[in-house]
Amino acid sequence: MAELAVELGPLKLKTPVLAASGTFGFGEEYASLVDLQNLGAIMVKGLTLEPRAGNPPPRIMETPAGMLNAIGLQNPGLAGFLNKELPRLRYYGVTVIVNIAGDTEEEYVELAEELSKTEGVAAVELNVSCPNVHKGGILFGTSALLLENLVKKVRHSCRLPLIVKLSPNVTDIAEMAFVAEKHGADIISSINTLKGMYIDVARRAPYLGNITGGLSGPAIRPVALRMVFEIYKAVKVPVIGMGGIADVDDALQFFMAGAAAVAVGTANFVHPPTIPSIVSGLRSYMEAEGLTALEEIVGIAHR
Amino acid sequence: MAELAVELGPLKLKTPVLAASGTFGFGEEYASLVDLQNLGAIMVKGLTLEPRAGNPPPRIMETPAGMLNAIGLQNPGLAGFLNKELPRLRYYGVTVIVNIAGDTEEEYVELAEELSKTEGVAAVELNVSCPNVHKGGILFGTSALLLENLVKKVRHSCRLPLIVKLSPNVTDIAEMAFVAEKHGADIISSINTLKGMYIDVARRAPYLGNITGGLSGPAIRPVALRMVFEIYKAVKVPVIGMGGIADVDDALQFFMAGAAAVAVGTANFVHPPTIPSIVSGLRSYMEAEGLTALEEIVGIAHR
Amino acid sequence: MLSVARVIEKEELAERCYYLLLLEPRLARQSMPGQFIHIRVGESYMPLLRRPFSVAGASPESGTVQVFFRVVGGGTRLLSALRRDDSIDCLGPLGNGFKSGRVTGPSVLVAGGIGVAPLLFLARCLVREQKKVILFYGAQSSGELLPVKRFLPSGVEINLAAEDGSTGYAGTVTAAFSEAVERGLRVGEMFACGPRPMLKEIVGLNRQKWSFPLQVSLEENMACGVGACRGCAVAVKGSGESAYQRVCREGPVFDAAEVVL
Amino acid sequence: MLSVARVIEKEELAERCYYLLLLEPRLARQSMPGQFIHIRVGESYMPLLRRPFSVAGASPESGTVQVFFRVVGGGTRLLSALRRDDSIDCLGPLGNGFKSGRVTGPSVLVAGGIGVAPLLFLARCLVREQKKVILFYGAQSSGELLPVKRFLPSGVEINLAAEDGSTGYAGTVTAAFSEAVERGLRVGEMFACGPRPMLKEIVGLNRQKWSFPLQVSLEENMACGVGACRGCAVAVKGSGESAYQRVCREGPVFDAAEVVL
Ligand SMILES: Cc1cc2nc3c(=O)[nH]c(=O)nc-3n(C[C@H](O)[C@H](O)[C@H](O)COP(=O)(O)OP(=O)(O)OC[C@H]3O[C@@H](n4cnc5c(N)ncnc54)[C@H](O)[C@@H]3O)c2cc1C
Ligand SMILES: Cc1cc2nc3c(=O)[nH]c(=O)nc-3n(C[C@H](O)[C@H](O)[C@H](O)COP(=O)(O)OP(=O)(O)OC[C@H]3O[C@@H](n4cnc5c(N)ncnc54)[C@H](O)[C@@H]3O)c2cc1C
Ligand SMILES: Cc1cc2nc3c(=O)[nH]c(=O)nc-3n(C[C@H](O)[C@H](O)[C@H](O)COP(=O)(O)O)c2cc1C
Ligand SMILES: Cc1cc2nc3c(=O)[nH]c(=O)nc-3n(C[C@H](O)[C@H](O)[C@H](O)COP(=O)(O)O)c2cc1C
Ligand code: FES
Ligand code: FES
Repeated sequence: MAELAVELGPLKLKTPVLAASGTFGFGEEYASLVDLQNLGAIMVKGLTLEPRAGNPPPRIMETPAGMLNAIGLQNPGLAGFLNKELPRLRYYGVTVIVNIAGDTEEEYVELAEELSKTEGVAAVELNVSCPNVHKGGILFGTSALLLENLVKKVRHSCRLPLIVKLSPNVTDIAEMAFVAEKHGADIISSINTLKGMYIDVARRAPYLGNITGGLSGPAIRPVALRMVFEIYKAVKVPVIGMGGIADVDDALQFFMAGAAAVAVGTANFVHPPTIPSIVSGLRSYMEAEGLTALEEIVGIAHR
Repeated sequence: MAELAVELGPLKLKTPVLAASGTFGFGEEYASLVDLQNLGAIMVKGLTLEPRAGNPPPRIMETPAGMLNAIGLQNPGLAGFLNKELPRLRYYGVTVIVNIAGDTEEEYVELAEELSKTEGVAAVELNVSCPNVHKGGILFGTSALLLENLVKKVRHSCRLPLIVKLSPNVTDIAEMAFVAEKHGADIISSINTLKGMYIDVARRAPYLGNITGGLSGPAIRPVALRMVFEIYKAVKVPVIGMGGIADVDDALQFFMAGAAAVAVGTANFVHPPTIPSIVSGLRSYMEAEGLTALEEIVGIAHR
Repeated sequence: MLSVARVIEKEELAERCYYLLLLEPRLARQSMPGQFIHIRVGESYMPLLRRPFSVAGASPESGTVQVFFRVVGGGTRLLSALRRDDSIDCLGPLGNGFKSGRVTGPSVLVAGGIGVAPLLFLARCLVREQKKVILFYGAQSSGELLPVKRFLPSGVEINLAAEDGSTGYAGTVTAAFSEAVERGLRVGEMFACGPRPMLKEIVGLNRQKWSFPLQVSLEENMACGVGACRGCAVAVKGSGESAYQRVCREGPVFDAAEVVL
Repeated sequence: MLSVARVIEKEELAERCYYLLLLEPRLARQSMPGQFIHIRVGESYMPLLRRPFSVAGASPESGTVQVFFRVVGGGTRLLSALRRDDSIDCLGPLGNGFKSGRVTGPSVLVAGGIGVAPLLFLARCLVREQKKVILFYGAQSSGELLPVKRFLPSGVEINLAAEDGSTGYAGTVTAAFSEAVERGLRVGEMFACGPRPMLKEIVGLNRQKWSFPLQVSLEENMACGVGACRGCAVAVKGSGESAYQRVCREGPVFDAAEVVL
């Protein structure tokens, strides 16, 4: 049978198909629906030091072949995660990657430090699509300088494999990937959601409680794919590609663009067994094409 | 009957619904299908000084609720336009806005100068999503500095109303709008296409002849709307909003976000009478809501 | 929890309101009143997300579940185009249903519009538990009212209301119910489902005046339907992470005392 | 040019190959062989763009047009789900058709796969002009071959080819035709339609060996279908702006001497 395990630098995964942060909860919600053994890892919902309530509703709106979300990092906080969610996740035996977020560099650092001391966390994923409160709310991920400082500091305090998850709302994502790699990222995740909005014409007002939200789903796939393609040219560390992946053909596009693994987000909502079906599709593809490792096609579209 | 004529600074339009550049050819192609009297203006296909062949095929690929195009500015060049296309456009009696593109600032300047001498051109739209060959191919529209220099120079030589059409592939589109306004733009057009790609899994290679292409259509509407919303906050000049508009509800969202007029692109391909149907939908809306001018709802979602 | 159901019957029973009878034995066995199923209305990504619909009835014997829906947008329009024998992809049953307690007075159900759907299922179960069931059911006009009698056991008392006065009580269903209470209606427990403004009004009145045990079934836009995305938040009396609960998971039925509408 | 056609007949005639008979009198009157119609296969934005299909026959008398299509992706899958009496939104007829000249030898039509569609229409017109028509028609296997006889007047000579040898000539249609030429087939004019590699081969052979008057019908992804977007470029012998022509406007039929495949 085709070998699907992959090594992303220091991170070993059973399969190259992960559940994207924020779309698979803490595993429990889908445990009865999806065979978690197929998941390369669960990237859990963005975690902050303190619990967060999240944004006022409505938080979700459907758009053509996509959706906007403005959840606003509703999460139980570090202590809640360690006490309640992590033990359950470990029980399922699934690889856990913790997506972390903060208002300040210090918060990220503290989270990374604490998680580094914890059993059962395989890697930390820096969600840099958060406003830096000390810099007038500019997102960490939209300024090369803020990103550099953040990655440097977190790297210093993080003993786990460090994934930096880039924001697509930038002029030059390859530059951001380069900065992240240079200052210590082991892996790049790309992409987070595109900033968008929807206006309720009847109410003559923004629809989402948070005014703007993040666009995800098949609609953004062409943009996400192009960004993975550009990042692959700019860095040597492995890339986890995501953005609109819903079937094995989509996943193969990302591998060929340069992703060493892929993550599925919105498609989980549409069709919960998306990840297992991509995993089995990859197996069939590898057999049909005579591949012994997926690596053989990673980045092949660049040749 | 509701008054639909609008004034965008120095530019007067019969209706606030325009045909976006590159999607309506030079008018002739749709003349037998669409009553051109409904069009606020035709923004013709990007014009360069010399004729251009465009990119190798395939140039088009469909994506979820969107399409990628990599036409590559196939156009007859200034002389061809003036001799062949413009007379025909004038015959149709439709307002003509000329979308101009170049490899260097000088080319833009020369185009703007020549067009300023021409009868029958209502405005010039600067397509800044073109690589500056003198700056290693960075797009004019993705660097505030390149944009500033370009707008300044073109403004100097352009006696027509000057529209600057922004690229969405930037970190801060409001900043770009601000720069454009500051250096002489009378009007902002937003947005051009998002950069994307598609990989042909069977061939293991990029599908489009040009490798990457521009994503347009309903898929990008939430992003386009958010950008118009942000630009409206940043500038005083009127904004022509576009990106995925396909019906009157979509158009109203853009007006409420701050667009003083809207343009329809991809939807023309799907349903050629889209513009007339939006125009009549706007009329009905204004009557139903008791509006005397569309202005009353422009930007209303900001309140 | 994921299954393919077959359309056995589809009928337009009121203005833009449809009845669907689906064959899916597991759903029929497992569904409880107040729970919902999350339906994928088409195979393409437009519409992308599933659409939630209350189970309006479930018969373990025939293996069928009932759904009533109103066409309000693209997704429900596609559903209305279903034909007999078509298959649809259903996730469910999801969420927590109504909890009927040991009460002395009658069980009163207050339904606005298509919100009647889960209450029909509930009514049947309450009748089976030998409870006295009174339904207040209102809509804009008589044309929008489903012929609920057909779907209810004979014991249920039905009070209709139409805002335009075209049938029954002339006014909102909330007004119809309030008047009945004022005229001395006994209420043991109360269940309400309908548009948010209606629920807000009823919950408000109940807080101020009646203090009946009241459960409401809420709606909120949903992505996952299973609790994973935190998209379907409803504000509750709480703080920190628990300032919001999930309609799909902790709900859709909530104790009226707990939610902030 | 925009009209709503009604589905009169739909039939699966070969593996994944369907026949559609559409009622639309204007289209039936105006269509010429080689022209195409641009069909909106669904009302949502997925698929977003129209899909181009050759007119395979048009009867001004009955007001109907024929289309043959092969299911290759999402758009054609939706088309295959059409039912009798469904309506579809058609733009057309578009493009420039075949031009048959005054020739002495027979008119030879070479079709690969579903590319036979426009040639069926052409064959009927040529027969009406009293020309001798010979069709070479090939596919991967016999199961993929449409029963073309049913759609052709009796005078047409039909030569089938199947690459897997399951019927007629065992090999590609190009090989079948080449052999026939070698064996002395007279060719007055020639028309070809099929997959790009097949056309490339035929155009190449014709340039090197035969120099028959040859027209080819090309396919390219399309957005507008009317010449506005410049999306459907095919390289031609020319330079500057005219290095490319539009399949939808200057084509889909091109003189083989002019295109660069
Ligand atoms: C628990 C629950 C039970 C429901 N039961 C029923 C029922 O039995 N019968 C019925 O007719 N309707 C019911 N609804 C509402 C139903 O889900 C919406 O009417 C439907 O999703 C609208 O889809 P659309 O594509 O037609 O509308 P659109 O407005 O085009 O939908 C756009 C988006 O908004 C969401 N949306 C729109 N209206 C609602 C709403 N009221 N609630 C939640 N999401 C919404 C859609 O799911 C979609 O994601 C229920 C909703 C919930 C949450
Ligand atoms: C002038 C012309 C005439 C044609 N006549 C016929 C016909 O009579 N019968 C028939 O079966 N097919 C015909 N085709 C091909 C037909 O248009 C495609 O098979 C169809 O568009 C595929 O759509 P899809 O959604 O099923 O495939 P997908 O592959 O999912 O389509 C993706 C995109 O690629 C485009 N595309 C894919 N294949 C082709 C193709 N071969 N040519 C053009 N665009 C393509 C689609 O239009 C769409 O935009 C013709 C094409 C052209 C240009
Ligand atoms: C409802 C929702 C919540 C999300 N929450 C997070 C989050 O907490 N942290 C994060 O880094 N990304 C978050 N994302 C982004 C996804 O992980 C993913 O990067 C993005 O949705 C693109 O992938 P997709 O198109 O497959 O969904 C969220 C996305 C969605 C739809
Ligand atoms: C086929 C095609 C060609 C285009 N050509 C141009 C162009 O020449 N110049 C330009 O400024 N924008 C061009 N655009 C961008 C559109 O004018 C418009 O900004 C964009 O498509 C977003 O609008 P839409 O989603 O309504 O199509 C083109 C778009 C398409 C789809
Ligand atoms: S819909 Fe995802 S948590 Fe409720
Ligand atoms: S498809 Fe638009 S020019 Fe041919």
